[in-house]
Amino acid sequence: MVDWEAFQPAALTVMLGGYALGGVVPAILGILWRNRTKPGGSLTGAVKNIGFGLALAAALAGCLLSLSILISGTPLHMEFLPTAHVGMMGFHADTLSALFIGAISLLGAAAACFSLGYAAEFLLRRSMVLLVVLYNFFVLSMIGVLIADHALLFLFFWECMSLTTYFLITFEHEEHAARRAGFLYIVMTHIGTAFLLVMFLLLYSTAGSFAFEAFRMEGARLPASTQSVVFLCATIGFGIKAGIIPFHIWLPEAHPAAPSNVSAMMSGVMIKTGIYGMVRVFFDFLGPVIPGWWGVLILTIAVTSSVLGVLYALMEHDLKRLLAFHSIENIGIILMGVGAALLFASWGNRPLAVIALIAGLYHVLNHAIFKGLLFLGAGSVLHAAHTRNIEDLGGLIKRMPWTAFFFLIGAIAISGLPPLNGFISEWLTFQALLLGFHIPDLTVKIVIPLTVALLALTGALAAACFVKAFGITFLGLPRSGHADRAGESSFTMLAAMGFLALLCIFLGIAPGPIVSVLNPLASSLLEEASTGQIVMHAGTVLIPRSASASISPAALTGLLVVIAAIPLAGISIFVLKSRSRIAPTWACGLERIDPRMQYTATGFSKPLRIIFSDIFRATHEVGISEEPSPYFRPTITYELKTESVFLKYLYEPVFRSIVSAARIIRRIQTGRIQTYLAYIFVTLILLLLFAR
Amino acid sequence: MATIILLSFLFQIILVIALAPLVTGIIRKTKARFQHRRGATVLQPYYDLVKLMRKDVVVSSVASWLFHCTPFVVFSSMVVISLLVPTVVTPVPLHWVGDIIAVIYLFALGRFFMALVGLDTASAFGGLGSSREMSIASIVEPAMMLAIFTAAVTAGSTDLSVIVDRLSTTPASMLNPSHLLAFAGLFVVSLAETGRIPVDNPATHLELTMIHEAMILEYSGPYLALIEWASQVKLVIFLALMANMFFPLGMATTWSPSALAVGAGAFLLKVIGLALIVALVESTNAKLRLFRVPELLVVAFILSLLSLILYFIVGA
Amino acid sequence: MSTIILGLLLGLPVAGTLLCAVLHQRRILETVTVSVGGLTFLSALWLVAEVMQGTTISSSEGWLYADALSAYIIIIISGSALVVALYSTGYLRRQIRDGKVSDRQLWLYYLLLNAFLCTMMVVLLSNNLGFLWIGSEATTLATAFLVAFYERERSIEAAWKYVIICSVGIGFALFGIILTYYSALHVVPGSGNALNWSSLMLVAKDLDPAVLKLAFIFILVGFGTKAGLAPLHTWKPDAYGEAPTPISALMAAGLVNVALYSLMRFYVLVNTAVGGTYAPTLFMVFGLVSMGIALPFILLQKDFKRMLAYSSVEHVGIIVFAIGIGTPLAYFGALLHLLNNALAKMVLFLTAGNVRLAYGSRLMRRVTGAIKVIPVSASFLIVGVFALTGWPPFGVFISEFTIVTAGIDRGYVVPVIFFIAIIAAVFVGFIYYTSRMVFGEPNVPVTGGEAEPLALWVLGLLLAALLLLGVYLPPPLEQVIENAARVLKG
Amino acid sequence: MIPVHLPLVELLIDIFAASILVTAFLIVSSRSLVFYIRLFALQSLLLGMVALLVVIGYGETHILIAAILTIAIKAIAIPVVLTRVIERIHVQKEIRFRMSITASLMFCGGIVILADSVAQSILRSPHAEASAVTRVLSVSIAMMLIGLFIMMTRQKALTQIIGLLTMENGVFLSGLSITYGMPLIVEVGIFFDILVAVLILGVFVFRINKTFESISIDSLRSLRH
Repeated sequence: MVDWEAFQPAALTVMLGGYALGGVVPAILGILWRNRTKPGGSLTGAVKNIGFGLALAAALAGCLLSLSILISGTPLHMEFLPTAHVGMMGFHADTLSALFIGAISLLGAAAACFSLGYAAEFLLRRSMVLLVVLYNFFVLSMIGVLIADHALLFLFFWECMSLTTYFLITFEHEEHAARRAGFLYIVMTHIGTAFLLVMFLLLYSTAGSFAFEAFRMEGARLPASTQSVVFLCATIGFGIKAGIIPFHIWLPEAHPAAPSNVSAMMSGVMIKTGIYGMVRVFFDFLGPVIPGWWGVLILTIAVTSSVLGVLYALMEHDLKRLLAFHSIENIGIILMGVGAALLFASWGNRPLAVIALIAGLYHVLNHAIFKGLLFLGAGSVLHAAHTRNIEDLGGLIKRMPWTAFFFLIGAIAISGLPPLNGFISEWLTFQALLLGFHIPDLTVKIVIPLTVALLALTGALAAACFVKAFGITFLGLPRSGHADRAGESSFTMLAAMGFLALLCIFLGIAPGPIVSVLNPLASSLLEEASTGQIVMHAGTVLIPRSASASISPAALTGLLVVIAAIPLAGISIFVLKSRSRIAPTWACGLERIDPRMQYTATGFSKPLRIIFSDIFRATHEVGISEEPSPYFRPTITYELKTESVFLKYLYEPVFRSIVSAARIIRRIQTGRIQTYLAYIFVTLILLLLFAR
Repeated sequence: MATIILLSFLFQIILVIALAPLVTGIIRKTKARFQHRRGATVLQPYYDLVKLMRKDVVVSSVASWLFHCTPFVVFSSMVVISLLVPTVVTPVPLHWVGDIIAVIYLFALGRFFMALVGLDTASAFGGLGSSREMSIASIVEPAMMLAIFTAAVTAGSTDLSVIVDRLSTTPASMLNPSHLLAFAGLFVVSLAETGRIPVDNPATHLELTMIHEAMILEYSGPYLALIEWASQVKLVIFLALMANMFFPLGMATTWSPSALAVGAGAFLLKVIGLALIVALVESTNAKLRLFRVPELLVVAFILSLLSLILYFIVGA
Repeated sequence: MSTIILGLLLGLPVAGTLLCAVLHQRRILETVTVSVGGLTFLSALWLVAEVMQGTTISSSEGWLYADALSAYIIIIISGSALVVALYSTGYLRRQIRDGKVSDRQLWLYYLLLNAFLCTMMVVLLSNNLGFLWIGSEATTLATAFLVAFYERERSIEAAWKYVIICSVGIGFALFGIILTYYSALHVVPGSGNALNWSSLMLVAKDLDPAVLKLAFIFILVGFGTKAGLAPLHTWKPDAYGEAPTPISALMAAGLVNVALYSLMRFYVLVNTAVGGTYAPTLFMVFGLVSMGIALPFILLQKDFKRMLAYSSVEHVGIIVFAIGIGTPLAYFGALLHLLNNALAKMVLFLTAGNVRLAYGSRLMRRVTGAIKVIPVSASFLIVGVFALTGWPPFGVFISEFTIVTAGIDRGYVVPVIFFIAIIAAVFVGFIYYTSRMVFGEPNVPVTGGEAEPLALWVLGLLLAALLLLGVYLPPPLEQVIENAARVLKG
Repeated sequence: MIPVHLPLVELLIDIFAASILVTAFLIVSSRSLVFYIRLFALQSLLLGMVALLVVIGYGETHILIAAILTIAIKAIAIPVVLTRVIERIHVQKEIRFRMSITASLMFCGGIVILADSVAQSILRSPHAEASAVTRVLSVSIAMMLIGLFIMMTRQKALTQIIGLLTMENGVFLSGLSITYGMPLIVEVGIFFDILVAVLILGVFVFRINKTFESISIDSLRSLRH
């Protein structure tokens, strides 16, 4: 028997220490040897290796910590007293925290390893010290958010996380897009924090303490109206961070702007801290007795986010923006699980809620891994081809075969196709929703089938989008010189992606360990005594409640491979051996196929753009140059714009009205001293009249 | 037990795979008859496959390894699906491996690779096909899921064998209006999924209209054979799904030879019957413009939704 | 002993002023000012050590008086003065080099800087309300020429408004003091002591509530004008915007706290005498109004220093609101915020000074890409903005959190929500303009360079202090604030 | 201590106080800057007289110095300084009014009523003495507000100084009326402050005149928002 009591604090210390050192040591180096750590300086490489090396070590420790908590089920608890006036604070890592720590650490390990190679790009251009310091403190604050057991501590880490990411987003601040993204991000996240602060204060007003323990005890006893306000505040506050629609506007701007290793962490795990917060507040603090409309609201948000997220992704040709929109989509899918769990719990059907919650949490882990993988892949592409615009890419599968392979794994996983991990969590979500149809309520009966249908739509659209993303980026002929000259990434980068790809496969084929860990976790969150809502039997996921709906991804994979092998063997032995020949692609009778004859990403997404034209409101402009003669036109430009409904009809009007209100109020500062004196006069008179 | 499983395994594979070209042949023959042609023999698809198997494989110089592995992925996923769908016997021995959702997603897996290959060879037609295929698949999916949802909800499980079982024990519910509506929804969906008129024309190679064919334009020889065969299998699977999920009459519940014989007979009858209906629809309808297809699928979606609402009201 | 400390605190600035009055050499002026700042700060530390146990000290005749509250604020003031003195040396040298400042102006600057500190000390150390008033008015007079320092149209305009408005306000405050005196005359033994804190507080419960209520209205308007509570704040953006940057910093970090100190004193007195929610309600209303009125000016602003001035209005609002909440925790938060705000304001004003020297413009739209030109100052600027607007890991976050907690404790849910909303919105304005200034590429050729290392080190230390306050409150400091909060409790 | 006839003193105080108020009203009603200064000098003189009467009538000898200071500084020194300023800058009249004189006078009437109500509420205090000098309190509050009112409605820098000084006179009068003045040293300090303030403002008037070529503070409007 392992001594968890001794091991866990040690692992925690190593993890936190690793990140902290990874932040502090480069900072000290940077201050001591300012010149040698400048871009191009002799120490920059060392700074990079120290910083990301420590991050890697810390991430590995984090994996161990997470595993130990998840397996043993014993939470890690630590307390300390920072100052008298705020009282005792503590760290508390229960299985829920451990799950998220696990996601961070797995992806963190990969991202750190990836960065060792990837960050070399910045050696000559950018302050490596800054990157490393920010990166490590970013991850550290994420961990802090997950283990904080006190509202002040939580907000502290929460805001540190926002702060570090802000500087990471604006890391390449010469780009206007990065500055804009940073601004949008920091403003949105700050508004979110304001809601969170209100939420904690409301909880505090009843619990009388900011310790999460007190929230846990008293949260369920709040008056119903307060509970609902807390719920709404949490939904908005955490939702902004998670990137739910309509609070998503920052996300597609911010994630692409950051360096790719950071985008991977942001998209893969940072937005999950929003999910963590929601689960923590909804189930741990407020739950499990909750009003029915919560679940409906969350499901509505979930469906909107997932469908619109993927639709917007389809219109994107910037690889990283595209991935960012998919994050919105996947947050939607996660929230489908969470929302369904809320809905079922409100009807008192906790075992069912457990299934839904497991589905959501499983997808958290999955999304962290495949989205991380995809962002790292996008980073590799960017690194090699110096562009994120897929219209300029193509043919990379031959130039960077391993990257292409790993990206393909990620693409299959995110599209929810068997036998990879995305499929399992979507399958569980479907199961939970199907079972929930038996709840005798009209709203539920309408909401659930629609959710199911739209989840199916989401999955299909995601597949379409990744056919586009992978196909246009990696297949065919290179569409630009950059793409043509691209080369394979360095070993550390490939290793990182390979690790994540393996995880995608592992989590897809062997869901057993995860489910067996998630089931007690979800049961305890919902205060459901029994576990075993999802049973693992010989590699098969079984849901006993649903007349034994089951799936065995391992067997499925086995069958797929074996059955594919039969014709493969047959064809390669009997047919192909001598009679295969290479020929150019048919080019409609032209001499040679040209990259420009290929389908473009814009063209690829056109059918969907037309089908969903009400959502996209696309406008295009065709520019035909009249030079040198109207009969011979060397260049034709085609520019396509899709309109962001939320920006146009929600944010811009709000922004405009705030500005015009501010303009009106600003008139009080007239510049005329007589007016100012009149203010004093009037204030005095008013006080004398009313405040005597 | 192991032998039974192995036997049933082979039985199912052989039944579906071997039958698939025949069903396609029957549909072609029927369509020819409708067009007052004599048409090729119903066995023509078999001849085609054999012929293709013997041909050279011509590979584009642009193509990557994906080009080589896709036919196997597609074929293999179709065959695996055929193992999960009850055809003659219920429960299927491998029903625990995957349910109806797995089936739908396995279809998607095959389609995903196929669409990728469309882009692999840098051909303009490939991209066109992939784009259309994925677009239409996207809007098919919700309707299909809803139609299946009705069946699954009735049975309380997504396990195909369970669905079939439940329905065979209460045959009256087969004529339930919600059930019939769901069937209608699934029928429309099946036409779209299997690339039949009015959504796609399996016989055309005109770039304005083709969808499925455009993706596989660069394929030849045994690869093409595998892909063609896979799509024939896909058609049979859909017919089987429609037949057995909604009208599981005559299905064998044991592995006794007599039951199997009855089951196989019933299955053949149902599949061929449905194939004839498909042929009828194909012959009496024109292919829709691409952007009219969503309207058709919205109809399917509404049908499925109606069936659910009816299920809720009538409470089958 | 106590006379020595108090004497030092008052005498050092006086000596500094006198020395500056007679000496004209730049180096000597600098040395005198810096050493006066440093020595005053040391004496302030000594004072704090003396009143650590919650005791009070007063000079033998009873004219001078200090308790934990005044000691705490003296620390802030003298610290700010030291920082500003250190910063001013480099700042003015550059201004002289650029030909913006003449030798005579330099002399005037240091003279008035010392006088300014001196007047603030008078306010903080006097036991007598009358002297408190005299000191307050004198702060206005001492800074009048500093605001008008550059003798441009704008600065003269600002100075005129500053002096007139503050004098009017302080006039009303005098009437308030007279009313207080009036209410005390018959209660306090010995009419000579009737203006002394030490005696007033002893008999506070016997003072006539009706008169004190009226007195408080005048006091609030009077010192509220000095502190810059909306709508009495109108002079603030002008004065802060036009004064030389170090002076703006000292006004924002020092003068404001001096005015707040006077307000707090009377608040305690009135609260004890009147009781109930009279003074607290007024404070909360003024606090929220100040925060609210400052907001649109921060959202739409052209001049960074004016923006900081409005931020000062906002933060005065925060502090006054916190005091109005009226629980020990709120007092603690308010006092902690006093310190945090002072630190953050100094960082920002002084970095704004660096930016202005480098770009030669006060308009924010002229400044872009500062991080390329003056990397250290620009980093300080953006980090300072985060610190000021209440982001962890900086101290302002902790104090604001404490304040809202205290508000919720008292059940002021709606005001607290307003409070949070305004703070969040203020940040939007700040980060919008700051990020434009700091990031990107400079769009005009930038002539000036980075500030001298001394100034940067000082700024770095200030930021480090803010950071420290955000993660850890040193026990001695906590003790001092606790004691000061106890004074506020009455 | 010479024996005095208290009712006579009180009568005189009443008369002087009323005259002080009248001077304030006259300032409101007039246009000439020179006249303002003269009125202010008169007002300060009257104030000094009131202070002297307090000394005589109530034996508050410490006021004596304040009274002398009032007369010396406010009635003589400051008017002299301000007159010099006017001579130097050649400005004679307030031209544009923000409020017509009639309306201003009516408004000031309202101010007096308000001031009286405030004063009454102060004098309701249990230990208030009903002497004549406390009755003056309402005059003093009215003076403060009228002073501010003048500053609010006039546009010459010099007039603003006059308004400010009127306010200060009001405050001083209030001190006299209810507390027989502040302790001497405080009083001296206050005088010093006011003197310095006027000097500084005088310097600013010069500078404004030099920079803007006018002492109309309406030109001081570049700092907005």
